[in-house]
Amino acid sequence: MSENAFLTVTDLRAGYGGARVLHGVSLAVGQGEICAILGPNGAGKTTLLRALSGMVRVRGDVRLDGADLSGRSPDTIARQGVAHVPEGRGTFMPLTVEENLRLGAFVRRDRRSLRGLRDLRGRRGGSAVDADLERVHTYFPVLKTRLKQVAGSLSGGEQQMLAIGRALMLRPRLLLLDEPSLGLAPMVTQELFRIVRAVNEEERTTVVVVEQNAHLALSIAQQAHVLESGRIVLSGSAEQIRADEQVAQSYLGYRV
Amino acid sequence: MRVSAIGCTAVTASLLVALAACGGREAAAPSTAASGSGSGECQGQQTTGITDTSIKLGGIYPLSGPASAYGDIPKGIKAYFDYINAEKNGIGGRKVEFVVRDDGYQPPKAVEEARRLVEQEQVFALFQTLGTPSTTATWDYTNQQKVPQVFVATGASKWGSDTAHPWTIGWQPNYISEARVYAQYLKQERPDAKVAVLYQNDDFGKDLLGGFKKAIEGSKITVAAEQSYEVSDPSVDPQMRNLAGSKADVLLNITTPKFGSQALAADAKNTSWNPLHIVNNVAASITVLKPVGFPNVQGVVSSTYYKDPNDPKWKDDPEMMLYYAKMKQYAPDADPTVPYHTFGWAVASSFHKAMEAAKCPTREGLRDAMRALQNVQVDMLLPGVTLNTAADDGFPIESMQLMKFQGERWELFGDVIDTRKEFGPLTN
Amino acid sequence: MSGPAEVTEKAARAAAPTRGRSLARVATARRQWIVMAVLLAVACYAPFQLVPFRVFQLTMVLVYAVALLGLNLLVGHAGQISLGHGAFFAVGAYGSAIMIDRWDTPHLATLPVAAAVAFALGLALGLPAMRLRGLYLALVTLAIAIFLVPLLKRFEAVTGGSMGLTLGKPVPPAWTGLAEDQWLYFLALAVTVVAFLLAHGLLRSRVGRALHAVRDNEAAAEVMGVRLSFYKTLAFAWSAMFAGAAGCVYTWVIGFVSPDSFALTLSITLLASIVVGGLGSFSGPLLGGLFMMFVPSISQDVNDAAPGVIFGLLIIAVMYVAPTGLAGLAGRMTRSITKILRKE
Amino acid sequence: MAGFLQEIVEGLGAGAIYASLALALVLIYQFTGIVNFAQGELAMFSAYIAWQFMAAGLPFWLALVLTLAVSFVGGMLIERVVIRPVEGAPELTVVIVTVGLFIFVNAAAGWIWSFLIKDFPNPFPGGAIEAGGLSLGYSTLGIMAVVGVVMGLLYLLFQHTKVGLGMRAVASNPSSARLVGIRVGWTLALGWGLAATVGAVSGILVAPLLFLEPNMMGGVLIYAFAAATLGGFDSPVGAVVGGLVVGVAETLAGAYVGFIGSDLKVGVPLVIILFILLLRPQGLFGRAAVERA
Repeated sequence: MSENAFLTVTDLRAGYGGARVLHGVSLAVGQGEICAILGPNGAGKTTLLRALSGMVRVRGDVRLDGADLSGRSPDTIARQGVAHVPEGRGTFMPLTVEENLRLGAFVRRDRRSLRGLRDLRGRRGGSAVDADLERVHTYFPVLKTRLKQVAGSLSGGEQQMLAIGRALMLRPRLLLLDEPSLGLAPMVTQELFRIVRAVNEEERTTVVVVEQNAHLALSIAQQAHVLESGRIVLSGSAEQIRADEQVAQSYLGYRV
Repeated sequence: MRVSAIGCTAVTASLLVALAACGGREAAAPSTAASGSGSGECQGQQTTGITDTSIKLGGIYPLSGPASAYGDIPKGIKAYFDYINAEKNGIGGRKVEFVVRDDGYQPPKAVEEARRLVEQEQVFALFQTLGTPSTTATWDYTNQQKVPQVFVATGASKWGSDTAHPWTIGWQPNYISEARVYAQYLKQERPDAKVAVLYQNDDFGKDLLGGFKKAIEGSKITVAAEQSYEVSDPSVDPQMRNLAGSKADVLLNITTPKFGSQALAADAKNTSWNPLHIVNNVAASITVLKPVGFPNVQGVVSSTYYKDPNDPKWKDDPEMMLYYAKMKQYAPDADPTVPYHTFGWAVASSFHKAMEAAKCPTREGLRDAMRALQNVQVDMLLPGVTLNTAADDGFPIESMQLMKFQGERWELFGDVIDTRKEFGPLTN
Repeated sequence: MSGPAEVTEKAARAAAPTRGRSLARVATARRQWIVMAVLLAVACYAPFQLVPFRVFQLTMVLVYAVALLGLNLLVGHAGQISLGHGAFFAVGAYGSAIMIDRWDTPHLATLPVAAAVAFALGLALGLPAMRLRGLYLALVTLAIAIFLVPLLKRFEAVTGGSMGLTLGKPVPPAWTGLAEDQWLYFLALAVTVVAFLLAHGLLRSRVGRALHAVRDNEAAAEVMGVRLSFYKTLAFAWSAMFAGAAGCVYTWVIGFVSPDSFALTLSITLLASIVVGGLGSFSGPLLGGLFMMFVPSISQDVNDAAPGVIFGLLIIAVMYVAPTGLAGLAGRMTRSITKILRKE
Repeated sequence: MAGFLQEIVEGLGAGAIYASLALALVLIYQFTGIVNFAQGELAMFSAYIAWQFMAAGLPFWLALVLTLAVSFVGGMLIERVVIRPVEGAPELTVVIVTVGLFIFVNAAAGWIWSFLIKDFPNPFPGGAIEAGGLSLGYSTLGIMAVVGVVMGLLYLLFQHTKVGLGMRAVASNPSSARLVGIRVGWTLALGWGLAATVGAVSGILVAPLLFLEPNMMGGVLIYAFAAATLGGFDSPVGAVVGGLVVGVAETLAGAYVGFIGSDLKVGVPLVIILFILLLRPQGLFGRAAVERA
């Protein structure tokens, strides 16, 4: 863990209504790192991500590059460059693939003009957002062929790619991924993780990934935290966690 | 089902509160027991709600819901009573207190309010219930309780012709008589008229239409087409198109104000069909014609029995000047040009006269007086229109005068038609 | 919009300690019966203490409560929205009125027939209507409510057309020594008690459980083998039956029926009242009936120039204070009061 | 034959009126999943505001622009002040709040402006185009044109602007919309404002024909419901087509089917709704997956 981390979380508590889910979670992630959050079902992994993006009310301290994020609304946090790919992908089903992607850049201010007006004049290209569309296409070539298609008609793997692509459209400083492998074939999952790794390396995007498939997550992460019953029970580098066979058995439920 | 003890407790509690608030049944027993009685020849008669210095009346009107427009009537009544209370020492020294309740044009609500007024407010009489349904729902009760239900605001004929309800009486010319006036006019002007009828599908429309059909029996006048509409309809344009298809040469427009305007506008718009347009009294106000545009309603025929406050003809009429002055003074928020206010003023004046005519200041006295009115002059009625009733005649106003719209106002024409003399009494 | 928050909350509630629950339930059940008995005793005593006008008001509260009981069954327990409840109320009212008017049927004898007619009609309309969900069902029932008024006027020979029918009221038997208003009240009370017991029984049966399953999760209920359309149609018919019974008592009490008394306003007021009273709870219909009876008068006392302004505001205000209805509010208040009392 | 065609034309005229209100209904349903019972009354209130501006001496078009602006702000305020407190409550609670709003607005209009009808100027000339025995009123034509333009503007807004894209995102997936940084609360308020504006257009179109009074929109609302159901509650285009179909069907039934006549023609929307729903529950233009209620 680096001294002046990019993302610091201190004594984070969160829950729904009367039910407390997180009981004081602290962690730090350095700039450009990939951090994996592991743990059994119901440990609070998803809640942790939702707390980071402002979807649930929190107590405690969350700082991104020194800026206080705790208690902010999701849109404010998104404006700070935090992109959250929720569990279940959060696809805008009736909208087209392109519209889904452009929504990812909704809060960016560096776009030059309104997309629609350009479309009316029949011209396109030129703005930073369009450049980013191209960038997403290089990561996910399949999306390019489906731009005008309704997002609801995509396969599960394609929808996951769309969700990540949508997050990249924000040019995020912090990318939160919730169970990207859920319901996908192993081949597709591996491809996804490869791309996440590539994004992280090429764009120095900090990533926090929640994953059931610990093996896969640890293969791309630099550090990892194991969450159980709303508390961090183990932290360390990806190698350390992977090497600790006992940990692997008791918390991760698999043999290395 | 979740039987919630808590909820039950809440219900019980509210019931108990209601119980506690109301006092015992004996404390406020039905009106007859609690009422005092008159003296002298009025011995043994009911004096609930009346003292030597006061008289309490209750009225039920739709102040909410779709018929709220009529909620303006009690404003005119209140202004009249305020005026006579302040300047004329009330009715024979008795100051009038007028309690108005809202029934939203719903019969069950009208029953509730009638009972409230009679049993709780202990009014002397119900002075006006509005609408045929509300009045029908309450008149068994008022007659059972022997409470006068005076000058109800509906033109159904049963208030006058029914003999089982001596405590209830109407006021305005009944719809059937009005229909007879139009029929007679047509017999003279267009003896072989083909008539198209637009009517509101309720008691009012049916009564007028039925009366008209009966009145043209035996003449060469025929009803060529009839179309009804519901109060909930957005517009009567489709009905008007269907009527236009009949190519009738007379249109009888039996509507309430909004639909009256729509029908007049539709008639004006259709340049290929130009029937003689007769609009019934309910929708004959200047306020109905004005939105259609005066040039579009030239030559429209109607009939009336009271003075339209918008008609410049009455500008120097002393009754009209008094009305304007006192409305301004006692009901500054109400617009005196609204004919409902005028209606209220005239009916309040009628009550004034009827009460003055009562031999005994008792409910029985009022009951008898309201069926023994002889040529009683009332404020704001047309010259020549007076209140006349008898033991077998429960229709106070039975005279109307025809009028034709010319320029920017109604021009009365012909004589005041006393429908009773002219056509004989109504028989059911 | 039910977020995951709601789901988690439900889960948390479900996970609450279950020990001692059954014991507590027995105790609550006993307390409930005691409260009910007290309530009934008060209800029987009230007409001897109140002026006839108040007795009449309470009678109408009971009439509305029976109608709302039916609506509660449909909306609160089966999760289907009806904007046409007033139509079935009208069917019951007219059914009774026509029998009394044409064949001089004794008043009491019209009740089962009116209820049965409403039930049958509910079943017939429910068959197609219940293939629809939520909003669409609401719109179909809305159209039924609107259509009924001109329909009643059309069949003038039977219904008296737009003039309506005026009828005599039931005469109290001499042996009771009751006044007319008291007799009417006790008739309404009897119908109410029977209706509540019937509804109670219905909901505790297999059918009631099936309805709850339908409400909570239609898809899951179907998977579990609940014959969806059958139970939904049945719920619709029952709800119509209660409305019909209420309409019948209405005819006895008011002695006059006319088509415009059963306009759309009635249906909407009924729906608003049951939501205000509290959906899915036992006391909801009673509280809703009280609301329907008394709040318009209160509105008028506050502002007699425009009672609707106050009435509208009161509906909104109640929904703010008690989003789950007055029954829920009463429950919350009692709970917090007991909590405070226990702490001290 | 000409008579038949004429009835169709008249039906389209009536249908355009229903369509204009149905558009407003559909807008709110799209964003919030609730049916706004007060929509017609808000439209009526807007028409009164326009009337008030004109009574103060403003020319029609200026009054129109001001009214639309006031309605937009008013719609947003209603969402923020009246609807927001019950956000998250059961849907039916929200629907009942709109019923309360209905009663309130209706009574308030009567209180302020009385229940007597008001004279409302028609922005379109009075005559009619006569061609081949058919007569097409300028005002019918005008209404259809305005409804068409409103629909076109809505289409441009939704399909070709960032705000519109954001609104559609909120309609389809509110929590995901929140994650991409859209202010969902404000977008909902925007939806209400937009619906109120469209409703205001409807009210101003309707007022000269039906005559302005507080119960003006009550009858129209039912037909607008039918139109929206027919077209699919999530489709603005559907609402307009639905309105036209309902208008024509109702007019033809009233004119040609003897038994129905003018008194039972309110039954036509009922039959249409029933048939459409049984055959195609999502409406003509709706998507199957949108049954939210």
